[in-house]
Amino acid sequence: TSLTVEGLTRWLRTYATTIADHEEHLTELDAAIGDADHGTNMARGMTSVAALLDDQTFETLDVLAKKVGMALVSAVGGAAGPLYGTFWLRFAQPLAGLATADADQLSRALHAAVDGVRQRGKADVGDKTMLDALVPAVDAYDTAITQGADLPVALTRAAEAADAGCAATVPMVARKGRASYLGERSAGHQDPGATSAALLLRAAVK
Amino acid sequence: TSLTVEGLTRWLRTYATTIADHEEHLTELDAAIGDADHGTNMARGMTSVAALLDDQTFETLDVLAKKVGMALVSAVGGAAGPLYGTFWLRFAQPLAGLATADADQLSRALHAAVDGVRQRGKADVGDKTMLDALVPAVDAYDTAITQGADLPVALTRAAEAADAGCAATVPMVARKGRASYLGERSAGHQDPGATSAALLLRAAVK
Amino acid sequence: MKKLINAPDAVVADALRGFEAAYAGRVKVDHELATVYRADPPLLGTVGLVSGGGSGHEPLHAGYVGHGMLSAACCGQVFTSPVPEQVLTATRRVDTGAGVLQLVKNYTGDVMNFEMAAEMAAEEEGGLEIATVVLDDDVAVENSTWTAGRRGTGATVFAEKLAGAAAEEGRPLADVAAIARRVNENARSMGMALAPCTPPSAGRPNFTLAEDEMEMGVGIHGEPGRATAPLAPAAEIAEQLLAPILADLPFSRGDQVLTLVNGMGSTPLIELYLMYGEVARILAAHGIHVARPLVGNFITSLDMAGCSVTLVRADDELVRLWDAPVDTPALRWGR
Amino acid sequence: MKKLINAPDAVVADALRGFEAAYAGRVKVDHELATVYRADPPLLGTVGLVSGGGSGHEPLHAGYVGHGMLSAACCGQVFTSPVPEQVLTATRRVDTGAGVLQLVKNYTGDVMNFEMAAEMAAEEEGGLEIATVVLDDDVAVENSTWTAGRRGTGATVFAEKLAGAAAEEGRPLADVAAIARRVNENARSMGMALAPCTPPSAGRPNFTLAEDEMEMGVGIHGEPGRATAPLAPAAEIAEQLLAPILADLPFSRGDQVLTLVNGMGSTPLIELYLMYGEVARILAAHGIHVARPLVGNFITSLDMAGCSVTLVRADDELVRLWDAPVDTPALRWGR
Ligand SMILES: Nc1ncnc2c1ncn2[C@@H]1O[C@H](COP(=O)(O)OP(=O)(O)O)[C@@H](O)[C@H]1O
Ligand SMILES: Nc1ncnc2c1ncn2[C@@H]1O[C@H](COP(=O)(O)OP(=O)(O)O)[C@@H](O)[C@H]1O
Ligand SMILES: [Mg+2]
Ligand SMILES: [Mg+2]
Ligand SMILES: [Mg+2]
Ligand SMILES: [Mg+2]
Repeated sequence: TSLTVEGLTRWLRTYATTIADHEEHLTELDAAIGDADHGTNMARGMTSVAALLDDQTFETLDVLAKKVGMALVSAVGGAAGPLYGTFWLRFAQPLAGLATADADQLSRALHAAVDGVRQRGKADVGDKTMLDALVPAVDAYDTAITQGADLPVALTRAAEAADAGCAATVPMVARKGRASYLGERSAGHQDPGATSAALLLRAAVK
Repeated sequence: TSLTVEGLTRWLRTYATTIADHEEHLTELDAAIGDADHGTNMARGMTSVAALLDDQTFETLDVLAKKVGMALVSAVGGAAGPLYGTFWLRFAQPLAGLATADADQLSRALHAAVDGVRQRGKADVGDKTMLDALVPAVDAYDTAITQGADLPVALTRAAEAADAGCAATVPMVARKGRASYLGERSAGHQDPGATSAALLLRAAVK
Repeated sequence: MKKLINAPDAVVADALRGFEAAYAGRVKVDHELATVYRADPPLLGTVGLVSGGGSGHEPLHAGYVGHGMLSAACCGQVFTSPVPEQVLTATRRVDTGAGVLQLVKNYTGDVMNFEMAAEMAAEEEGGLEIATVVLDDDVAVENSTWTAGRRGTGATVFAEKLAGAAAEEGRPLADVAAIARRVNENARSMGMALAPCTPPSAGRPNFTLAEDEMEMGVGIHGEPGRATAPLAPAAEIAEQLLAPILADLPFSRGDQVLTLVNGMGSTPLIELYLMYGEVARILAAHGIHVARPLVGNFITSLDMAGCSVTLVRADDELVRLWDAPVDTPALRWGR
Repeated sequence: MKKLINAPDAVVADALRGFEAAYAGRVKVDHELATVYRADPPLLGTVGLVSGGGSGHEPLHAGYVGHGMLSAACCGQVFTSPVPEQVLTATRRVDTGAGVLQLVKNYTGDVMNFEMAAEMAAEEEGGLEIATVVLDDDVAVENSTWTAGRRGTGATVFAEKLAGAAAEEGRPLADVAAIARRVNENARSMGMALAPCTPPSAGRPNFTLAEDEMEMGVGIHGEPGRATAPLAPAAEIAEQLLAPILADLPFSRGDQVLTLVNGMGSTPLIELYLMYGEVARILAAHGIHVARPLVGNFITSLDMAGCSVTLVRADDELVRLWDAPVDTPALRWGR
């Protein structure tokens, strides 16, 4: 089992649908501790990605991922644009020229992607950001692979860990992003970016 | 029975108290078909008149009435200021040099006052203004005097007529003042200026 | 009621203190008579321009005191016209021998108080020369000799600017008054509200609107308008505001206009930009040429949300007077 | 939600169309990239000034494009920073060989998008020279290297004006950037809200406040502030805004400052005048001299009600740059 161009396309299409379904919810989460645009931002971005998938066909994973990253960078803006854009731009790098990726190759891509987010945003686990979903997800993926799980199972573990990481943002006091302006008042709310990140992993196993 | 300087002073003090009590009510009436300031305007004016009565003593009716008119002109503003100001300035004219006024002299003063309001505002009965209270009041006063009533009784008739005239403004469509901007929508509301005018007559018999 | 104020009856006095501090060196404030004057002494032989009215319409009128516009602005209480004493004193002070033009918005209170001031001035020995122009541009109100007539709204800003420019040029009183009259005759306005305002002394809004309603044909005193209408997109609102304006003068293909899209006080600028886009589109479709646009909060109604549109059919002279230098707190260019 | 708009997702595009029409001849709009440019071609050898950010803060930034201020403003969606492509294109277009200063408000999204644009520009052959100054003047947010740091608010207006004046003088990039940096280092701001704003895409306010409450320490994105406090008189609110500002820099007796009392979007001007009076009183009591006051809506948060105060400690050079001619839709003097 491996990730094909078709598989990645399906993942992205599923995510676009998921985001459309959750647009209001994400905006509501952002209203509580941010500026009420995360849903709109992500919807605008994934609409642009879906248009890309409709318009073009791709031979390799890296070309597809790079285009997705570029589409997000140019369509989203805000914090989510550069972060999710960087995610896919970096995801592409270890997959240069590949039409399919096995579990290890996908691990490298995910690591590159998440490291990219970390560098771009200068944040880390515990800051109440999307990294609180992404980092545990990649760790859980790696653990599952090391334990011999196949790709779908590893991705399922990743999605579960992302969900848990997302839930763990609730009590956190934000140190990065807009929510940090609220100080202690940011506690008690789930981070919108962690939520959209958890949905991204969920979309991979749908 | 006649109107003395002391009697006019008492009338004005009573009216000042009445206006203070009705400030909110007058503003509410003005909110419905005007700009929500008639109560404040009248209260500001009568506070200034009350201060005048505290500060000075007066020998004759005309000097007192003239000062009252001037105080209202300089303190009230809006439509009510020039109108009530003119009322007292003109009220003074037939009473020149008099320390007391008998029923006929008071009739002349009231006529002069109401004619002054009519001229200043270029309005007449039926336009949904204070004239709808003032004009019937003066007419009722005259009728009572002609029928041999004494001054207190004539003033009571005037106050009753003013109340009726004020109530009659409710169905009217305003042709003058701010309420006229509402056209047909001004119907169904009692005119604030007719209300303060009816209170003025009521204060005379309290 | 939520406002940045200390007490309802101190609003005007407190605001004038802040206004004086904010524009020190450019205006002077007579606090006793709540009147704002230009800081520079009036130029001998130029016509003085006095306006005024109730407060709550900021920047009108105090924000238009300065070079090329008003000589003095008499501030009344919120939504209450100033008293004759204010107007009389201001008129005397700005007269340099060339006479004084009084610009009055057509509200019964304003008209009567300015009238009394003019009567008092006329009674004085060697009485100064006064001309009065009453502005009544609001097409939401039907005009007739039987009523108080139309309200003065957006035309006021143009009359103050253009008459001010003419006065600054040293033109005689009759000319300056004629300019103001020409502005008024060629100006038409219409306003609407998304939400009412709250006068400080009343403490609550004068009327209520449902979430899906707007008020058409409102004035600038928080009064209800001519009709409550269903809330509509901006493009549609622009049509509803322009239709009665265009029909009334009437404005015709080939006309050149000064155009104001004015915020009522609590309308964000982004919405006014957007509304101007819709207005410009409709005017272009009618072949009407906007010579000079003005977009922003210029004659407001406290915290009312909504906008008004004013068109002034302008010949080249009026456009030239519009372009003349002006240096006031609220309008400033050319110096 | 009641707004003068056509559709929530068309607000920015529609407003830019209106903006272009309202300021035709003075600005040009690239509608595809939602970017506003000066209409006059950049003067060879002068530093270009590019700013931008989410929309909803009008007149910031587009209203500050023009002589003596910005060369270009990149408009994002409401409350959403622009994307790198917008910034990159604007940066390229305004460069005359003297380099480009990017002025960025300190929000994670703005910083990252401008950063990516600068990286892309650097990768180009014969890459142009770019300097970036990030503005972070909001004392409501505690500063630390562990957090996103302070928000950029009122200082932005001053940085754009003063760096713009320096650029107009033909000074080199390093100098122009140094001016902006000096402004930021000497600027402190604090904001408060009486009522929240409603982002068009959300359709409802981000937080709620009771009739007797206000929100202290708010930013300009409709986010809740640092604390909800009991509603207070203006004099008291001014104290609450100034205390943390004065203590932070700190400002001291004898300091000369530029002062902004800024409306959040739906605050009537009369309240801002009044607030300025309170601010001036407190500063006078502290022996701080207001060299230049600015009162009005200059950096807003859609239809939020409330105000913010910004102080910039200014040496004579900064005051001189403030006085330099400026000709933009929102700030204009000296020409
Ligand atoms: N420095 C950062 N590193 C990682 N993620 C971040 C950072 N700053 C913000 N985020 C994420 O971005 C989300 C907000 O995205 P969005 O609302 O689209 O942008 P903005 O905050 O500019 O309005 C936050 O919920 C958070 O998860
Ligand atoms: N032309 C007029 N003639 C007589 N009374 C008038 C006229 N216009 C207005 N009024 C009276 O004045 C009242 C309003 O007074 P007030 O609210 O104090 O002034 P304003 O209308 O200027 O706000 C109206 O209710 C009406 O009775
Ligand atoms: Mg957001
Ligand atoms: Mg009234
Ligand atoms: Mg009034
Ligand atoms: Mg945002």
